Amino acid sequence: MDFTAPVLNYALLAPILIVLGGALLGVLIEAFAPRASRHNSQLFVTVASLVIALSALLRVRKQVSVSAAMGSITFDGAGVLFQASILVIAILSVFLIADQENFTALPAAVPGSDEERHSLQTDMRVTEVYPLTLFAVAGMLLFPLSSDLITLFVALEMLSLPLYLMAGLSRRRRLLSQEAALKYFLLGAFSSAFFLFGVAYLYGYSGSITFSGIQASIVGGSGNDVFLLLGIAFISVGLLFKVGAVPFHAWSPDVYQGAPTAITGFMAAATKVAAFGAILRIFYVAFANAEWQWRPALILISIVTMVFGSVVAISQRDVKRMLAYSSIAHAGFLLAGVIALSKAGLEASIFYLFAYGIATVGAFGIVTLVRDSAGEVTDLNRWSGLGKRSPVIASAFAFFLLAFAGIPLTSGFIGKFSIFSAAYESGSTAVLIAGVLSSAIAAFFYIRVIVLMFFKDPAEDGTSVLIPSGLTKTTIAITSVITLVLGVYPAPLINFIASSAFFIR
Amino acid sequence: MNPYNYLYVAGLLFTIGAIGVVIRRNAIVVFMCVELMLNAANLTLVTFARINGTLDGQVVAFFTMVVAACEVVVGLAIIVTIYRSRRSASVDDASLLKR
Amino acid sequence: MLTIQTPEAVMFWVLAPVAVLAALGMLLVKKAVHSALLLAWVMITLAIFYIAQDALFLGIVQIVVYTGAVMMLFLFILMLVGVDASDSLTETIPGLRPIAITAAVGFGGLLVSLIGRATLGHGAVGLDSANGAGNVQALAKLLFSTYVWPFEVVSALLITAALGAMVLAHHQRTVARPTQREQAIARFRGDSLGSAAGLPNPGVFARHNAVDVPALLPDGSAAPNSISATLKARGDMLDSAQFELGEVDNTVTEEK
Amino acid sequence: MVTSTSLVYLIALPLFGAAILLLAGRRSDKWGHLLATALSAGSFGVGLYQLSQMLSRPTAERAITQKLFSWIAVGTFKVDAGLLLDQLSICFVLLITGVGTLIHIYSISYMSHDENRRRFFAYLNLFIAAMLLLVLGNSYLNLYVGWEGVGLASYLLIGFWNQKPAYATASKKAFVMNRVGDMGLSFAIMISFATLGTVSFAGVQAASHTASKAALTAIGIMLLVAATGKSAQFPLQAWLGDAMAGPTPVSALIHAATMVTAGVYLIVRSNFIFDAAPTAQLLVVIVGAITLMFGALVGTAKDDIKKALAASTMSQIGYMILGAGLGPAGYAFAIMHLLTHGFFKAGMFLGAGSVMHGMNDQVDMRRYGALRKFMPITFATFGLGYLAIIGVPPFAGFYSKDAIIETAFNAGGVKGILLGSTALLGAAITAFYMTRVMVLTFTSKERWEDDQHPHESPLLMWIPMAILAIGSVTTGFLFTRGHALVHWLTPVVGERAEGGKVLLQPAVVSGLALVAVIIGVAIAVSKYQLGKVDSVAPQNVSVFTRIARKDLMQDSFNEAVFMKPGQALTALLVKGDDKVIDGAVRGIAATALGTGSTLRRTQTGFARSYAAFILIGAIVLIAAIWVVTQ
Repeated sequence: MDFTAPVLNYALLAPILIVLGGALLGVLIEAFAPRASRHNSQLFVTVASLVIALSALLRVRKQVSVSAAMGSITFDGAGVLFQASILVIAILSVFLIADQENFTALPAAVPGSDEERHSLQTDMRVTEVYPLTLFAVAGMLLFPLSSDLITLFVALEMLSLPLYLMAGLSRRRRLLSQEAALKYFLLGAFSSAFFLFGVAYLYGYSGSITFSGIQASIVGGSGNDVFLLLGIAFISVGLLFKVGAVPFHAWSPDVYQGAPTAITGFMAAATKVAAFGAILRIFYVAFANAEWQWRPALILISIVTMVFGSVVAISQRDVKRMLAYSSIAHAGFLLAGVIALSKAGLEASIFYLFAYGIATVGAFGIVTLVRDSAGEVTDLNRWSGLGKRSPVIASAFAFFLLAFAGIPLTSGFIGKFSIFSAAYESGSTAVLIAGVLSSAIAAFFYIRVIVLMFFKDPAEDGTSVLIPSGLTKTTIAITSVITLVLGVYPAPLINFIASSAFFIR
Repeated sequence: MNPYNYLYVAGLLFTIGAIGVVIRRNAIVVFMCVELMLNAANLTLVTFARINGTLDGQVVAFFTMVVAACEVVVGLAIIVTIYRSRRSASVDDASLLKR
Repeated sequence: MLTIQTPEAVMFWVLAPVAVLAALGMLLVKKAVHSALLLAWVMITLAIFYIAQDALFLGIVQIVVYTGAVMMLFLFILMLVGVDASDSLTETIPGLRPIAITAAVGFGGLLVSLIGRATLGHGAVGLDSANGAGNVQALAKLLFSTYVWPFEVVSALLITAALGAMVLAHHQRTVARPTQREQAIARFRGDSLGSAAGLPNPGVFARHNAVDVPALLPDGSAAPNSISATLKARGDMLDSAQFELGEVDNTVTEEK
Repeated sequence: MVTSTSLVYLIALPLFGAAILLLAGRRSDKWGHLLATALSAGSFGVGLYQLSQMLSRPTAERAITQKLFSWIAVGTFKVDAGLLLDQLSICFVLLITGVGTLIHIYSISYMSHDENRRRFFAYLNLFIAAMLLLVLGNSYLNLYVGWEGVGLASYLLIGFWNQKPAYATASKKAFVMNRVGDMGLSFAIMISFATLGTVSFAGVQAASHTASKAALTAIGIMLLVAATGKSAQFPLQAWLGDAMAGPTPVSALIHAATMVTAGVYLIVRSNFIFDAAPTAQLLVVIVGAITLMFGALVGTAKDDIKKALAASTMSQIGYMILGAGLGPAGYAFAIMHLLTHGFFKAGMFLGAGSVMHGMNDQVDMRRYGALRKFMPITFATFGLGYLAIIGVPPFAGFYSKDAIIETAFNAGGVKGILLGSTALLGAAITAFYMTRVMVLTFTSKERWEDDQHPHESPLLMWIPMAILAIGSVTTGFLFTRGHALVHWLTPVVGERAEGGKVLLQPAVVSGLALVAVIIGVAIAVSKYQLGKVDSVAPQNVSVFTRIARKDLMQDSFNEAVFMKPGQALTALLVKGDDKVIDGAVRGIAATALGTGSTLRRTQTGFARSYAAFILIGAIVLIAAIWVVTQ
């Protein structure tokens, strides 16, 4: 029996491997380093590995390969853009995660027990979140590059498992946090079972599990398309669950609310990039030729998602839940880019993902700062008058909200404009109309929060804004600047995206 | 006999697993139902491997088992944590987050 | 071209209904542990199906890993949570059960009818040629060449799982366990020398030698430590004052 | 086209001011208002310089552009952030910066007791910058940025005195209605991009010759929706009255002179679209005609001086929209009326502010009276504005409004007669309600309480009023000398068609208009100057009894013939305004909120029902894909 040794192109795999290496180093630090020094060394290792991975990625950004890992991943321009976005978002999120106030001191301690009290008093911290974050980042980096279904599945689990865990590590309201973890986990496992079932049918349809094999079968298939449609439907359930599209969205408000805010920001921003990266690749590469089959269903889901997210967000009273519904609406907007199925759609989606991700990290970064004596204050009523007490923080938050609403001179406007134009160009007038309508509805609740912060009298219950730590401040400042720059002068980024946004088969 | 019969069985098992997730309240049983769904997917994969005459399906099934094992570890850890906090493993009791 | 032999057909028609019934039973039994056992049975059936379908390796792995390890983990957790606990099967969320059953019937019906309509461009091929060099060898070849990247990445997943379990379950000590020396010091430098000679046994120096009556210390006071914690927790502790001698002060001092 | 590098300073100066004032915070409390005023004046200076440069160039080279940077480049779609200054935008630039600077000066004194005066000036500067961007953008997308920017600044300013919940509600209402208009604009931009492949003015103009009529009509209608939102036109007019909650200088600047006229600018700027899409153009005319009547009738019923002026603004913008809808014949007159209106209405609002200043912020005209004696300067400036708005020759409004009425009459056929008569009737009603305002405030008897001490406003407040009053007197005359403004704008809006059939000669129209004005004034004078006004005890001086009786008779006559139906109609319209439109806005908001709350209930918190969603979603997905596969 002949066996040829596999060849891996380590230069192209370097970003993923470096992040994984950082994670392993983190595990070793957990095992061997003295407790007092763990936090700083973990933070250093995490940021360093992310930065090195980013530079490794930029070094090979011009390369293109389908055989970087024996056909399991495809390294191309769009992949580089997804990976770069994820790494940038991850670095900014790690700065938020570094704030100790986010995480419980001892996850194993029962809430309210003496053990928990002791652990809080002795200033313990769960430094394991750093390697977990890195594992999740590695999974996210792999997800949009995967070009066979096994790798896609493994990457999906790899980015999900750490997030399930981290969702349960909140410092305050731990019961809610643990509940969020349970819900996220159970529903995530449920949806990944659907995903796997879809993998099985796609394999049955084409006899291959690579995207190119599936595409070849769609082009030259001789049987009927029943297994294909089952495969597409079930795989879509798994993927749409991750991005929070209606009706697979129900987990996201609960999990966004329950999870530690820094993790929520990371999850909301980076997972969206990774999952939409994978969705774009699989629909643009594997399923492109079956377009007329899946497109109507996806248009339906896109419209329902954007309208549902925008309408329900209006009646939310909790800022994290409101941002969750806003992220649902944004998932609907982003699906418009998938539906477009054109280069313009791909470019617009990538821009939108980056812009949205950055603004999301910034917005959640601000949520971590608004506190009272019992921890973060997420009740919107208690945010009233924030603009009077902390004008800078409130203005930054208002600015992010304007970006979400797609007001000109913010990144959100450019993103919305280009993505809806792409959808319209490809003939989806309904998506355009629904998109503009629901962004008009959405603007209503974003502005409502702004009015609340600036035009209402401060609530008199001691809600205050924490003086941000240096790292949080850095994140908020960088995200605000990027959001502004992308709104005022996005041309360089758009050109860069245009020059390298392509999928190879 | 037609090998498609295995697909029907897998489909039924998957459906049963899915309904189990919806109607059972014990988190552990819910999770077992998810495992049943994964097993149904595996049976489909193995059957298709035989129908298509390639082994890729079996490789996927193998990976699924590994991944499922990881998932079980994480999932049961989360369930035990919840149980220790609430003295209950019912998914309905964990419903403070809503609206 | 694949032809299925009669023995396999017989095996299928015997085991498949049983597997489906077992799966249904899993939904309907009250006790979680019974569900687990039924699931284990389904898994074993599937293992047999795998072997029958030329997936020898997977069949064995299914038994060893799935039935052997994963299901045991489930049972272990069930033991931890309380093996006797049985679920009530009455639905508490209004309207969910009819919706769930309708959805399930619709889902199953749709699935089965679609599978019935599906055609592939080719008949069932069979794995005789693919398994020519042996199932394990052929799988290994795929696993270590074509799919080596996901194979390597899965290791990260395993580490994640291990780390995750550690995070959620590992109790780091928040206060250092007192050493013997510290315990000894605490005993002798404490408020009283009452326990300097070690914990008193029940009944010593008492007019009553039942285990639920605290011993009296040399100074005549009651020694709550002499009572088993269980009895104390149950409240089955008598006040030794009712047996007091009179001239010595023997009021019970509650220890925290 | 000539390129320039200095256009950006027009916008940069006020934007810089806003940034400084907001970022420096309380540190700039002492000098912030001065800086803001200086920068606004500086921008006006740049505008004057540009005008002089423009005049020195031959007609064909008067329009200049400046490319700031390449803003969006998605595939073949390129939008530069670029500025365009042509004969049309320079009019706006000078109006915005000129009136804006005067209002800055006025506000220094008017807002001097407000502890947040610096913030107010920052918003004012922000508004000026956004408004300049709106009129200077060289594409619909750039215009949209300014459009949203003025919206934002306007909400900030309406809600500036946000202590009262009603004010916050007002800014919210303004927001919702404007949002509808904004959607129109964004639809127009996207349709234009999708069908014409460009969104720059020059590109759309070039493409409009070849594009399908349907697409142009769609774009035109969407632009009209945008204009109705921003310019408070029927049916999106309701927010303007409530927007009066803001400080009075804001009302003068934003809700009289500049922002609300953006809709007129948009339509005139898009003349090439409307000329090619007659259906859309007809809709413009209808909207204009309805609004001018509507606003005028509402104006007769308001006792709040600012709300009466707001209704009047609505009506006057109706005239402009009507003019703009009449095609090349009317564009220049619409702009002319816009400019003259900018002067006299801003002046009157400042006058109203001055009155409120002297009357302890009393806004009810029934509590005024005889203020002429106490506020001679305010009376004079307000009076000049009044003469201008009702169209007494030779004041500005006479020229500009008559031109529109005349063009309307000459639009041809039944349409022309209908439009002309509407405009004429509107002029009569305008004369009536403006006289009412004038009489109730200045000339009738005192009706205020004893603790009021009316007094004239300080120098810094009356100087801007005086300057605006001079403008109200002279501008109309200046613009019409040798058809100056018409010729000036011709390169932008196209040549007037000459030699059409003329229904009525200009002199006849002027005559009719004057008669209409005199009737309106007479009714108002008889009813309010000579008659009784509520909240005043009737003085039974015998000498006047006969006259009073006669008035009574006239009143009865008026009531029977004119006032009763008029009042009924007015009541209906006002009610419609409050209940229907308001109700619609509230209804939309409530529906959205209600739907949101209902859908929110699906979020039960039970993981199992979420799983049921996923299961049902999977079924729907399979079914949806299967249905199309069949």
